[in-house]
Amino acid sequence: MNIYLLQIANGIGIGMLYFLLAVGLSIVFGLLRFVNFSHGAFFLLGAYLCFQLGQMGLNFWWSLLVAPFVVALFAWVVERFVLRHIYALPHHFHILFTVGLALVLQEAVISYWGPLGNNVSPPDVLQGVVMAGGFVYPKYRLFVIAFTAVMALLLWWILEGTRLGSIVRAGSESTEMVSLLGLNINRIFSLVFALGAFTAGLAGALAAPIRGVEPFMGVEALGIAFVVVVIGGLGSFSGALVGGILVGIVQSVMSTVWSEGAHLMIYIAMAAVMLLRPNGLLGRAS
Amino acid sequence: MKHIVHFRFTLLAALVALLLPLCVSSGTLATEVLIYALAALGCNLLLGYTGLMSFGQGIFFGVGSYATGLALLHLKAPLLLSLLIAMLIGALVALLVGWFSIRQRGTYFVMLTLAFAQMFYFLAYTMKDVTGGDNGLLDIPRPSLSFFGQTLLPTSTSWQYYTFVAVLFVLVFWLLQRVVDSVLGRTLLAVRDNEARASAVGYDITLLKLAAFVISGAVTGLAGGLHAMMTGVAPLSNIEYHTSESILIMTVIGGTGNLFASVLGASFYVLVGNWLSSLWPRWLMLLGFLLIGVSLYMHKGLFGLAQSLLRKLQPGKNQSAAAAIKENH
Amino acid sequence: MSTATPILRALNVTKRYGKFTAVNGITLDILPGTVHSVIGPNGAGKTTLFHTLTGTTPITEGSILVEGEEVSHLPGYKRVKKGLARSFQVTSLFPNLSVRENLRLAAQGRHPAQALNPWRRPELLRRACDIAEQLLVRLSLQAVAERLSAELSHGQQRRLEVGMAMAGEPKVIFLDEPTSGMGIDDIGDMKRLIHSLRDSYTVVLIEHNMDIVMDISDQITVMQQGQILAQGKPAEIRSDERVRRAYLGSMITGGKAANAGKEST
Amino acid sequence: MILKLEDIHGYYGKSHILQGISLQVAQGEVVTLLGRNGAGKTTTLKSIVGVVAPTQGKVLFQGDNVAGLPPHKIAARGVCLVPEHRGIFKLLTVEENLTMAARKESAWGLEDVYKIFPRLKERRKNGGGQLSGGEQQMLAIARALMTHPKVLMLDEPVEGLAPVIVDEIVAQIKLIKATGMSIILVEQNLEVCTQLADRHYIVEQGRIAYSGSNQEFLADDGVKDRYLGVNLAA
Amino acid sequence: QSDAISFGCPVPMSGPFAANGKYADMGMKLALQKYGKVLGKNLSYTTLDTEGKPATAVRKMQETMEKGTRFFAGGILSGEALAMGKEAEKGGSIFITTAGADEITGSDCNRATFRWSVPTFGAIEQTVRPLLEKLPNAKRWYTITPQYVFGDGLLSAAKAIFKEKGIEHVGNSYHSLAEKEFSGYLTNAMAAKPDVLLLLNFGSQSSDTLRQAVSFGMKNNCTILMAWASGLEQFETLGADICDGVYFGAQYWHAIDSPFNKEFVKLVNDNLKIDPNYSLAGSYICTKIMLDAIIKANSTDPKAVIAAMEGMKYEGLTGTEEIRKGDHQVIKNYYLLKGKAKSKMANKNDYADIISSGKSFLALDKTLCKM
Ligand SMILES: Nc1ncnc2c1ncn2[C@@H]1O[C@H](COP(=O)(O)OP(=O)(O)OP(=O)(O)O)[C@@H](O)[C@H]1O
Ligand SMILES: Nc1ncnc2c1ncn2[C@@H]1O[C@H](COP(=O)(O)OP(=O)(O)OP(=O)(O)O)[C@@H](O)[C@H]1O
Ligand SMILES: [Mg+2]
Ligand SMILES: [Mg+2]
Repeated sequence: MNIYLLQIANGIGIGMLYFLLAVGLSIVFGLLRFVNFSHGAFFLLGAYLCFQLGQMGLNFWWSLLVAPFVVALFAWVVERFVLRHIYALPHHFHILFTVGLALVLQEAVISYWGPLGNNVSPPDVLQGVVMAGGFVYPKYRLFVIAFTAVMALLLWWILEGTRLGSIVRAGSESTEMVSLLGLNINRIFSLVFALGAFTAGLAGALAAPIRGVEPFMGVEALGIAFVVVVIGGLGSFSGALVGGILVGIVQSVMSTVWSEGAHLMIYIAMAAVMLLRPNGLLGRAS
Repeated sequence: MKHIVHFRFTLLAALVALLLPLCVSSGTLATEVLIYALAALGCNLLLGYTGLMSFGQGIFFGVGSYATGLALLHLKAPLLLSLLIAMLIGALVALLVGWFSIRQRGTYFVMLTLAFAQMFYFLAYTMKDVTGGDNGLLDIPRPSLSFFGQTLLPTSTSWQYYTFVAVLFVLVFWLLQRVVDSVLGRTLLAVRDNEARASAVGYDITLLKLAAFVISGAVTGLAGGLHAMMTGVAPLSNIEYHTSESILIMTVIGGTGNLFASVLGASFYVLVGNWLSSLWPRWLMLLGFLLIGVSLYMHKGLFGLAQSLLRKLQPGKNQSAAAAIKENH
Repeated sequence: MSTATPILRALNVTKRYGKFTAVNGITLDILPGTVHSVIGPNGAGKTTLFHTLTGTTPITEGSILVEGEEVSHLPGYKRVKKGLARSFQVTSLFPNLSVRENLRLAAQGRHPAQALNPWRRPELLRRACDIAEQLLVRLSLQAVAERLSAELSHGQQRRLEVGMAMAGEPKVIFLDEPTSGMGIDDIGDMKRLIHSLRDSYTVVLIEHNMDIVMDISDQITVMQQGQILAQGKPAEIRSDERVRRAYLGSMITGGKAANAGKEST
Repeated sequence: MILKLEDIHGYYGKSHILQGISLQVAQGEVVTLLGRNGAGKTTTLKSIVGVVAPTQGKVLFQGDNVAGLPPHKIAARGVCLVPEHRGIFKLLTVEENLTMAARKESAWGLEDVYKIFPRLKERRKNGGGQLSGGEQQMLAIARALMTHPKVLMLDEPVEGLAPVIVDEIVAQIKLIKATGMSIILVEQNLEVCTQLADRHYIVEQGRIAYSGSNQEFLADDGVKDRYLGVNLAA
Repeated sequence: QSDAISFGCPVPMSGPFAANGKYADMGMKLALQKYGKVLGKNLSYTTLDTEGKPATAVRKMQETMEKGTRFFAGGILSGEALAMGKEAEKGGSIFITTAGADEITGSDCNRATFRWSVPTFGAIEQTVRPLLEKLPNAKRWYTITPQYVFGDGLLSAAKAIFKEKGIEHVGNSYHSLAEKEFSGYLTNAMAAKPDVLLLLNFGSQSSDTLRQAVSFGMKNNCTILMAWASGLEQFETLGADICDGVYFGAQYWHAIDSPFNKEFVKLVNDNLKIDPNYSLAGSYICTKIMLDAIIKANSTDPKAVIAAMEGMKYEGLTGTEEIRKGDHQVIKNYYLLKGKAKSKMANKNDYADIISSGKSFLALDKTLCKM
């Protein structure tokens, strides 16, 4: 098979994970109007919890379920009791707060699990590779693609098809109007912040068998998530999907074309998108 | 007597430069404080005076250290000339980054500067013939301050170099204070407060923001150059995202909208960071808690805290001091 | 119609937001030394017309001439130099700067190149400072000159808003509902102030207060749905049946509402 | 009295906008607030629902003081404001705009509001951003009904609308009035007011400067002159 | 405490290389404890958190030198080690490191700087060559290389062997130091159908590459060699399953059969209840070298100590080691390990067997070092 086709296929695989990683950042921005710099730390936490639960003898599927919920719970508590009090402040305080939170989480992970990384092995059924013609692909990665696709549909349904989703989208336009309709927007804020953390935690748990766990994976994840949402459009669900897949493909194809520049290309792509379409590919004017 | 008002913050800055050697036993640590104070000044000019939150200050810092390093290594340039080159390159790069970034506002502006920071990092990494790549530029000499072969001020020991940096620092502080008190500085405040109105009364806000960017780039470039001379290296980590982040954090911790606040912020960040890192390997956690604390409880930064403390100490007299400080906003 | 040459001409000015046409082919002559009022129901496009004339938003079609010179392609800040200045319907000040500084900055905006001077202290630009001082007196804001403009009462802010437009020493001054939100006593002062502006500037005024409009206008343009419905002297407008129906009639006022009410009793 | 305001004061930052508003609305009554631009009508409505928290005074709703509660709690009790800008969510379809606000206990279901506003039913799948101004206003009122209001507050419901649409909306408000809903109406259009209202209040500089029944108000040209800037004498 | 001899341990304690710093710190501490007093003076040390940043490293080193410290062992990353070597010379100190950059004892060498770790040339010679002997049919090799001087050093050494042995180098993927996602490079590699996949990156990047290569099933159809592994830490992060059957090049392994290493492992076992890894061992031996040289010189004057170190021959962790005078490079063994299956591990750290070892160094005139 053509190497570029292989790379595109692989890029979609990477991109789906990027999507899951970025979508939470995007949703949170859409409603709360600030960039959550601790999103990467939630990813990190999800990965480590998945690892920890595995160590404690829980099987992978349970870990995959439990880890994100714990992360979401944590995020909910932070939002409910601390973060809420600084919404009214200028933008840089939100950044300061979430940067601080990210540092605390990362260092807490190091203190508890140590600075060395660890391996998380995929569940037995997903060990090994699938071969089709010249195409070799790890089963686990295929599972990740399928799983994130299902998650994407689920999230899409939550955001587009349910009353909660309507309220979230409404809140991203005007929080005041939502509360005028008798809905407690603060609860929605907490919920959305927790949902964002949930997706990040889930992405972390999913990524753990691919990447292993390592205390600095959060920082890297945050960088990628930024790029994805900026390319796709801040606050846009479909933007995160398109952005994620695009970044995955660029990265993958570039590793054949100009391998040492693969990382640089992502940022060049991001700057280009920002200059040509200031609100991202699918973003709406702020 | 009336003129002292114009100089009061410069005098305070000079006081810091004088007192630092008494509080800090290491010349290089003290020098680093002043160097980062310069970088924070540049950042504050954008954040506090123009309302632009730049996540790309590390670009100018890094570019400044490369420029100085290259000038000293390849051109064998004298001390001041190589710093001048750092400022020029810093300003030039700021012009470029600013030109593209200021079309965006708010979060998008932040993200765009962040993207540029990453791009310049990878650019520096990729252009290893110029920048030394991951190894950075090594063996950067530190010439003495000389004039036609006459050595005015040697810089070989760390305290000698501190003296040079301190003089430069006070000078730059004074110049910048002059700038923010000037027509330009005061007009920038208008841009920060209300762009639409500033435009409606006749100002070209693009040009004004660019001017702020260029000045900020020059000052930050200078800081980068001084840092390269101090350490003898211009490493890749100077242009990293982390440098941008640290500079921004110092500025916010100090408090925005007053230049002296940045001096406080940088001193605090560098000294406390240095102290914490010697206490506990997980000192970044403490730093994280510190940032959370600042965002929750210290909205005016250290400077605001100092102001309110002063006011409490001397309720009567400091009314005027507070008013004087306010006038500066 | 007067024979004097207009200081400002709008020819076929059109502004569209997407598919929606907010201002539709307005042609207007503003004569020097007059008060020219623009009235019309909410959403008629008055503010949008101001936006296009002063360059706050780019124009879609048409041309704008100031003393015969085409300015429609100039960005807003450059039109200040041509002698246009405006106040905003929604108060738009520099909230964290003092009142004096607000006015000084507005006055200095007439010479924006000076703003790039990173050395000179603004106090040395005597002209802008003088204008600011004079305006403080004229707007009776001396007492609050050192206060931040955000701390002013609403009426004071509205006055300052007008002052910001005056500070640029324009030829034509655009005032967008200067009395909106003012108390009854303030309104009287404002009316006198606007009236006095005619001596030194040409005034274009948007106002819903018919008391003021009818008293001080030399010329009135009535807009409806982006177009000009009628134009003329106050007396003509007042008696214009279409205007009564479109604006005066349905707006809070007069015959029709009263009659309708009477009919229903 | 379903709603009673006692000496309400309200600020935006430091500017003292409401300087002691007192008024009351009886069950099933339609009351208007009149006054010049900037008199404080909108602010009064906002202080009732808590968007602008009153610094002083009481807002008695069904006998309970709700002043100081967050807006969503007041709204949930049955005080619904349809703001000047209508607040239609552009990212949501017409039907989503309605269903997101729906409360189970509301007497108004989707079909009920479609009956009053048949145009909305035709456009149920349209995005909120694609509606004309009149349709947006209808949607805003319809959505308010879905929240099970006991007092409906309409801020300039016919502002900027073509006369025919105004007629349509007035007719629809009459239908709603006929169900026994208490309504506070802020409106510049006197004809609309006098057609709908039982009583009028005139707000001036943050105070109630006049109150009277519809008949009294209609008969009194002097009031209109004095407070509304209408120069009927001229 | 003016009579104490003070040491500095400049290593990353925070940031991505914090793990190395943590163990290096333990290594120096242990060495100083072991010696107790030298020349009748107490021994003290300070840990300097370099944060992995050269500028911070230099700054803290300057600060420590101002306080009188002259002996430094540390520097994990190439950049920080190079910068600190320069600073050590400027400040009249001694700096000994285990970092990878060849320039330390090559083009950027100086009198004050020593290096214990084997340069890239030796690492390739002692891994690629023995592997070729074991697998004479492995004719197609693919390389994955981080794009910077260190990676290039490994790559050119490998290419030289390929050329000599008539090996087909079927492809190379450069990647940046920030890369974490290697599936694209591995797709390239698989498309080239190599017999051997040679990983020339290090640290967490090499772990990621190996982990992902294994998940792509590459262990089944080719041999994987990681030329510059970081030893026990890396086995611990990867786990036995991934390492099984993979070849690793290593500077140090706790099962090395040398008298001094046995002694050392016992010391560590007793004191810290762990098996020593590379960071710990490296830091220990570097500190020990300086201490021995101080004793030999009977002086704490750095100049005298340097002179004592030059040409010093001693029983080290890898057997008899010697400090080459011309470039200050320690001449020592480099090891080729092969990971073994979990079922075959004798204890929890018995991840690999030593396949071969040996000393390969460029001749002095080829190192570009001019002192
Ligand atoms: N930025 C915009 N985008 C889209 N539509 C706009 C925009 N600004 C104004 N409009 C629309 O243009 C029309 C005219 O608005 P404009 O503000 O000019 O009215 P106005 O005559 O000043 O009314 P008022 O008396 O209420 O101030 C309105 O229907 C308004 O909704
Ligand atoms: N968000 C705000 N911040 C500061 N002042 C405000 C704000 N909103 C309104 N005001 C001021 O409060 C006063 C009362 O405004 P309000 O909106 O209640 O007037 P209104 O009677 O509804 O007028 P209109 O007929 O124009 O809608 C006005 O002077 C207005 O300028
Ligand atoms: Mg208007
Ligand atoms: Mg209103």
